[in-house]
Amino acid sequence: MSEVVSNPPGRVAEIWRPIRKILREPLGALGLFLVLLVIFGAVFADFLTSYDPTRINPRARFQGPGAEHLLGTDQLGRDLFARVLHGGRIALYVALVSTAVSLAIGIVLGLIAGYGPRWLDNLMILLFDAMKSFPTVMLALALVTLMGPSLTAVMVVVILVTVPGYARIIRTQTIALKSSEYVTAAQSMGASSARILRVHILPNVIGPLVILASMDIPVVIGIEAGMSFLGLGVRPPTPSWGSILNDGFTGIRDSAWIAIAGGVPIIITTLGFTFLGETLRDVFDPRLKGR
Amino acid sequence: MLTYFVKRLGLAAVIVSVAMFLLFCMIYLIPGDPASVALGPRATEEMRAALREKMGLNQPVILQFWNFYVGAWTGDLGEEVLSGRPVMTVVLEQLPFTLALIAGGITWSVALGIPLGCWAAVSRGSTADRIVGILSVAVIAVPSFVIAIYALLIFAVQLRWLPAIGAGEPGNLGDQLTHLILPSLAVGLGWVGYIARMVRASMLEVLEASHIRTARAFGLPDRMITYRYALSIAILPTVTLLGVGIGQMLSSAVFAEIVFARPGVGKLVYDAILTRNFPVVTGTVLVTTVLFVLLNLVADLIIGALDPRVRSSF
Amino acid sequence: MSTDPILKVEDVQVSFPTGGLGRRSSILGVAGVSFEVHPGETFALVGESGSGKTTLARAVNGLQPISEGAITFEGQRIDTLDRRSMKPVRRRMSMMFQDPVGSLSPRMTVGDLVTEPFRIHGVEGRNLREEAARLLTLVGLPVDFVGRFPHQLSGGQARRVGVARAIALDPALIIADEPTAGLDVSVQGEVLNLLNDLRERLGLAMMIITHNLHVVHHVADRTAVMYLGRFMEAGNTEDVFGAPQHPYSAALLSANPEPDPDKVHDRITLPAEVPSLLARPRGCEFHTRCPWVRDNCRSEPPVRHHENGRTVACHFPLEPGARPPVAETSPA
Amino acid sequence: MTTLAINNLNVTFSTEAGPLHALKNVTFDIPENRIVGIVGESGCGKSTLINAILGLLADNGTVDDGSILFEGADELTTLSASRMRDLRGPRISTVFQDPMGALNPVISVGRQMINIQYRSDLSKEEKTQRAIDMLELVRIPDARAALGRYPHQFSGGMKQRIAIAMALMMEPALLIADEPTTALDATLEVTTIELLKDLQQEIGCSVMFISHHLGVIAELCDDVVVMYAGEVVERGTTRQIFQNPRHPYTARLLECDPARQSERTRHLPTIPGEIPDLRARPPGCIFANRCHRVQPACTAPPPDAVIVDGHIARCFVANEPTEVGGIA
Repeated sequence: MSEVVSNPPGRVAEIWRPIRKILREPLGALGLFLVLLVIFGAVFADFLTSYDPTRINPRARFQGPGAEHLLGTDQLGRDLFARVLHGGRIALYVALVSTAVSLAIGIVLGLIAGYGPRWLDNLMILLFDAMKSFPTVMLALALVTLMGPSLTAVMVVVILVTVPGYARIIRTQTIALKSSEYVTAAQSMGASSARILRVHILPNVIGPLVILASMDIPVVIGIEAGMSFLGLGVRPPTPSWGSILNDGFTGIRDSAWIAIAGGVPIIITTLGFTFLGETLRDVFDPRLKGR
Repeated sequence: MLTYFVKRLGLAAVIVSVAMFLLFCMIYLIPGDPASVALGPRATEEMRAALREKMGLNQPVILQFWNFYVGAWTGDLGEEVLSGRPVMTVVLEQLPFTLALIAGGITWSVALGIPLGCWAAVSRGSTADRIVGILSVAVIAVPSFVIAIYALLIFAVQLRWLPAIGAGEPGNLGDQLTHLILPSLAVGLGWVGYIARMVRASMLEVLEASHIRTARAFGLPDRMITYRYALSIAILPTVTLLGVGIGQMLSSAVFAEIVFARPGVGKLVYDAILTRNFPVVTGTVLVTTVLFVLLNLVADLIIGALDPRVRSSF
Repeated sequence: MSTDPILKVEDVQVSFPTGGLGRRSSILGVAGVSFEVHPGETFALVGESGSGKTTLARAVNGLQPISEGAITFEGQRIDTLDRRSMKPVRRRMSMMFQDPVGSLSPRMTVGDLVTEPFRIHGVEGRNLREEAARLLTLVGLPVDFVGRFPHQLSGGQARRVGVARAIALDPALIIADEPTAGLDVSVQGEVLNLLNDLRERLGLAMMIITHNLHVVHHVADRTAVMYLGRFMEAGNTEDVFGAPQHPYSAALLSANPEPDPDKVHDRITLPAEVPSLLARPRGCEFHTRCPWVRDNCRSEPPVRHHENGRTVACHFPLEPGARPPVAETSPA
Repeated sequence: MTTLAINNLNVTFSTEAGPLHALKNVTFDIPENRIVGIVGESGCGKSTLINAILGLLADNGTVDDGSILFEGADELTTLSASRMRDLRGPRISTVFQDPMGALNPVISVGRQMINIQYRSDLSKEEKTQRAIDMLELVRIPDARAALGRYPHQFSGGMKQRIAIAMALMMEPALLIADEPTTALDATLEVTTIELLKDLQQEIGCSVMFISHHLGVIAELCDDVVVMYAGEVVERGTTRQIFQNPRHPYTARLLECDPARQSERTRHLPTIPGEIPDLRARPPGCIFANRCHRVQPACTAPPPDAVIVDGHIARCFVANEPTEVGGIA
């Protein structure tokens, strides 16, 4: 929040220092590597394999992993390696977009609840608590039944499920800061509410939340994969890790490789993001430990 | 303590009411009409109109909500679309199976999580601490249904140690418990990690507190300090966390029931979706929500019983 | 007292709501207080924790609404102003808060912190960089501190930044809440000297809130002693310190350990603890702890005696050097 | 006999930015049945000193050199953990600064007081009676009922008195009191000090009383140790220190206390400058950069100059006449 008077020194160094700190932790380095691997696979999916993830090949059904099909094929003869790479796109897309939207909504609602009048705060807290009292998957199932299975439905579910949590964290911290001496000092100088929120509160509450949200990315990936596993996420031909896992689950006694092809990427991605998120938190905000 | 209980109960009732209102709003606002959903694309316009009439969808919104609200509180969640059985009866038939599953999950998470967390906190910085830390993070990260499928694949399909499907023979407790092991592990494993981490973190925080320093300065034995002075405080956030965890375990239970083909509310709701049995879906959501709120209330009451500060602040 | 007061506080009360649903009631944090502050003067509010001194300061600064009474600043009634019309008043009256580091926004640089008043009040035509340098020089900090963050400052340095910010817009009155709290003895003097220099050079009036009687003795022209939200005694600092007339001021002054091993402590010990505001004693607030208590102290609130600019709220004001009656009856 | 003899104690913490020399060549005694005050401002090493005595130094702190001899028998710097634990409580007990946090919030006061007596062979009733006696001694009203209550049900002053009762219950040889009155109001502070003094005489223990409040030290203590930046710069009897300070830091510190200025003054004395970074201690006198009497010789380590027997100042000019009081 340097406004006019001073300029932060050395922009490049500012970017490199945190990365070096993460790499110094073995778990952080592993997490970063796994995350980059998944991103790389998703971005360059078309260059890494020549197979079309949705093309059905009846002559190549149920082939185990091998030279021709790196991870084998499924019950329709589709190449699993291609499906896994393209499934990564869906997972990352859902995770990043819905987390970003949730964060934005959560921050705004949290600031309003925390800094606004008491009755509004009470009302919003009641709504957040009620929202959080639905078991996630139950709510998701009910909504998808109504909206029909789609990627949008999954994202709506994710946003509905995560916003109350973010808003509550921002609210709690805003309330704590509202009575802090430096906010009182700003009020005493005549600062407007907008200025207090923008200059004195937001910069001090946003950091921890972004770290917590980054740790929620694996949860979101899990929700998407879970919904797709139940056949309530992406529509059939589109590859998703969850639907691959479902294909594998159906034939788990005979063709376990399909279940492995669907599940291992989920494990790699969730572990990668979690290790990275944990390290980020330890490095930048050790106070959050244990949340 | 009684006023505390009454206040918490009142708050729980308000939260359930608001949750009902939210659920109703979602049903009402989201494009898609429960009658069309129930009947599927091939239904004629007359059939839809008839069902709408029967489900009361032609009444004013406020009245619809009021009927829904009063019905829910009196245990009337409507009827199944096809069989006409009361939804409440259907849900209550399945609920014990899910409750058993969650109880199993809680048992796993508490029985493993609390000792692991304590051990890690007491031996902070050691290899054991680091391993517990990494394992906790790992089991938290991996979604429960992936754990369920791989547990099935490894222990039931490959090693054939444990049964793969069903809830066991009715009346045979041993068989039912064997059938419970894998699904409840799938539900509870992530929570072993959560609990272990929470216990470790709050133990470390409490061990830093000045009253622990005072206890050390009085030369009290380490065991007394760790288990009576520190754990009795460090356990409090864990109880709250477990209350929240029950909601997530309810979610995981849906997957566990489908993967292990067990009866239960998760399986019920999944089947209801496939057969477009919408009243069962909303009914199950409501019942599980009430259950979750009630179990959270229990967690709060336990906290009240354990912490004199909470008790006297009400 | 020939000049017009810059600040006039008349019978101010501050009440806080208590109790939950059903049994709504309120307690008085400040229970009817009047005083004046004149230009160029330092006025001190002294009291122990829970005496309401900080609440009173916040009420004067418009951070805490008052339930009764009137606050007039530079001839203008300010307790009735809304936030928007209060804003120009805030240029003329600035407040410093207790925690030297905690009252500075943690992610702002010293430069941004000291020039924040200019940005809040949209002061045009000033080069903020130059202003920051000017203010830092004025409070005796090196100009290259502009790039530092609050957590990189010592308590004394942070306090100087707070002072710089308080004088940025040339106010007429500075309210300082515990200006020496959290500072080492060797640094306390620096801050007090700085405030005093600025008061003389800029012709400010100052209101200091503190529990430290020694500090008050040296810096304040007039002093008010607060207990349970009321003034027990107010007057010229030297009069109050020289011959306290209220039993509470006398006890408070005698309770002040002095760094002299040979000093004979002729102490007035107060029985019991400060009563809760929820159960404000009837009659004189101080009667539950007063060594001189008599019957009508328990039932009738005392009248305020005014004499030579001195106010005492006591039925039986003390003569100079008075000793508690218990001491007289006990065997010597 | 000497209750506690600290000789040439050195403690270092390893930090990210290099080793931090928190205590340097600390030497002083706590004689039997005396109250010794430790005075110093923030960063002077008071807390490190307490932790070193109690064997509670943080993991990154080590005693490099020196000894802490307790009752002429136990060398605390090398004592086994179990022997140390046996000493803490019955022989050396402590009252900490924060009355709010010193007691366990979820265990009743009575339970905590009985737990402390876990080594004793007394019956449960006798232990309870002992707890009640102690609470009455520190003037807690209705002591028996107080045993069943929890810390949050007491006021700050009462909590601190309960902490004192707990500390003295086992009749220790040494009581360490770490700023026990700092968080209390002035009227409570003096009653607590008077209580502490009475109890010390009754029980007959030695007290190490840490405070930054010169007035409290002057009133309560027999001897005074002045610390600055991890060093003992001056020690002696309370009269010697307050009436004839020989180290420039002591002299300036006393001047700075507004209570010492009986004449009303608008301009208070101060000590300009900051405490040096303890990770890069100057080779010479630690106070040289703020000292008004600094000399070229001060770049070398100053000696512990003896003024009279028992009055010692770590300074080159300690035995020269000063402008304040002294020989002139």
